[in-house]
Amino acid sequence: MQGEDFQEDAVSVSERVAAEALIVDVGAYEGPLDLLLTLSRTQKVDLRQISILALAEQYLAFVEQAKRLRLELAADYLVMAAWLAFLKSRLLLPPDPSEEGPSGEELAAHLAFQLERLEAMRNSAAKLMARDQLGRDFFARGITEDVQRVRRVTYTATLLDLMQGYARIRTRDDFRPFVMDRQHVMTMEQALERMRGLIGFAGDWTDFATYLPDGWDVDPQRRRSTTAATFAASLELAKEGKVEIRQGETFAPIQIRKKVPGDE
Amino acid sequence: MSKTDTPDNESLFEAPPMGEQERMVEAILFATADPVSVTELTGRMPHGCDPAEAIANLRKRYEGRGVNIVKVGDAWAIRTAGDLGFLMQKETVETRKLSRAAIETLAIVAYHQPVTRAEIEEIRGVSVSRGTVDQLIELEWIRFGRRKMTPGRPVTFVVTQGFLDHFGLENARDLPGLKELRSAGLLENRPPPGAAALGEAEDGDEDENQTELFED
Amino acid sequence: MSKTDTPDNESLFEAPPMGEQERMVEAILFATADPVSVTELTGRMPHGCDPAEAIANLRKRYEGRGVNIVKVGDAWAIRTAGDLGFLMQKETVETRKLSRAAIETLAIVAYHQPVTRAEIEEIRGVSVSRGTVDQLIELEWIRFGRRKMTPGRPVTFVVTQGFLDHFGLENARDLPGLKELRSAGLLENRPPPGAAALGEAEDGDEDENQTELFED
Repeated sequence: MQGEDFQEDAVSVSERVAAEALIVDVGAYEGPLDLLLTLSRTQKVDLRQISILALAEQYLAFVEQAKRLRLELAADYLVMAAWLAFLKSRLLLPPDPSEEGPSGEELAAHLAFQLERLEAMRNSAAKLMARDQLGRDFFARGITEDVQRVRRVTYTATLLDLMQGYARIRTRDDFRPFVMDRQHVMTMEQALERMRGLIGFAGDWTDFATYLPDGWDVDPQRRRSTTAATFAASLELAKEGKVEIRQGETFAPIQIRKKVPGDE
Repeated sequence: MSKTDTPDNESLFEAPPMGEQERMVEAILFATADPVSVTELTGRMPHGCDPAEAIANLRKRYEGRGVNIVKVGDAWAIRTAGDLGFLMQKETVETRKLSRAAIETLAIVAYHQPVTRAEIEEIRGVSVSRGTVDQLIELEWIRFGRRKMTPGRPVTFVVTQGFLDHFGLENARDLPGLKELRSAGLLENRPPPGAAALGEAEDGDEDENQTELFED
Repeated sequence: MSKTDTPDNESLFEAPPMGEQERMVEAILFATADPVSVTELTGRMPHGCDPAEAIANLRKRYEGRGVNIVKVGDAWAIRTAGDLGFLMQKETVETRKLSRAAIETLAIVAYHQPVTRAEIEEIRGVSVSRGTVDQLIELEWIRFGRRKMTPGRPVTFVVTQGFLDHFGLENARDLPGLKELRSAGLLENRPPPGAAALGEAEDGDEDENQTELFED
């Protein structure tokens, strides 16, 4: 860029192309500071030695050109232009001791600092993005055992559950009555055997309930089972002609006694 | 791999040293979201590598460590050592026990796969609700297998690799007690009287699928 | 672990031997994708364990392997070795491409944290769009820090553990070129000429926060 000599007839074709590229790309700049940083690169010097005055002139020329091409410039570009015009005048004119506020040099130094800082951040961002990145260059655990499931309700089952479930189905029909209920069930055969042993001593009428085995009268299930079995056994013995059974009235105690042969 | 007895077959590039191959397998097994088969490892690693050997070495290296290299179906994965499962409890937030119906259905599929819904119902003695099957499919513990070559061509269910994974099984044959149950005669899938032909067809089909499912 | 030289200080239950503690740390780190803090390890391991020592041992053990133990802020994680990324192309998830504005904003937050929106705007010379900040927060790379003790008490932004993890940084001090930038004065919040009073207040607060953020 050539500062203020931005006359169309005075610039070469290539310079004009470059200038137009700059103008056309105006939308690509992220604000005046970004544009200033781009312009400053054309000075091809370390940002710390940059001529802020030259930069201000480049910027003002850019804005002029944009106006001539009737490009819409955002307000902040124009604000920056006004500020740079002010800065330029401060830098060009000898300092006025009576004037308040920061000197042109101070303002220029701050602008240079801002440009340098922005460029430093750009470089740092590039370095950051050039680092190995998780999920691109290095990787986390692919099979996590928990974290991904944490939010959801998960259903679990252990191998034991599975085994027990399966055993439950497969043994339900065959084994369960024996395995599960045997200890709470008295069969008629058992009762009969017991009664045969006891009946010999029962000469007189005795309450049926006294024939129930000890320990079977507490648990209702066992009591029911043993009552039914003993009663059935009594009937069987009566059928065999070994005992007699009587009951005074409905729900009265059932009594049993040994049948004496010939005592009809 | 790069022995000189077959110089004509040599790859243009030599395979990396075995130590390097182990590193590669280690990284792949670590980072991949699913268990990885040897075939897949071969495909991802440089030409000439021998992932099977690398796995064998790596498996030894992780023996007795906090995580182990385990075989899941025909693939490989890194898994927490079984005795350290208690350390993971804090992170499983809301887990619920599977319903009894689901466990029984799952067990039947595991032991009898491939198995049709009708067979499951026959074994359980009650009908299988759609929700139960859906839940097991959603959990990715069972999936649809091939259709049976029986009238109606019913779909079958088989257990998934995820199932094997969850229950720490290399394959469904490892189901503990399976042999014991079988020797006790508890695994006879007796067809209902008069359905002998169906039963035979099942057996034939089952073998076929088993091969497919259980190959190493 | 079970020595008898400090009988009075002994816990009711003895801590497991160090080898066992290493296994536990190994299992916990392997089980999750996110870094796990020493505090969390202590909480999950049996009483009396010393996760820090176990980690140090484990870190050595995994040196040069396909996966490594890495430090992320005050937490630890296992990550695949950087040189093996080429094996993992299948695993890479296409991440949303960040805009230049987002990348620069991220860098500014990282290098200048804690930093206010106004400061970001001053550095970039343009206003920061809401979408940019939202995107970075959504990625869990930046989060709100403490409010500044300056007029208006503006909120600040700081980078997260997820940011450190993503870029493989042990802590924010390891940011590339951080020292050079600082010694060149480019991380100073230099106020524009004529606005000194405000600047001083900010500086004082910034130091306070920096200490907190950058300590080891």
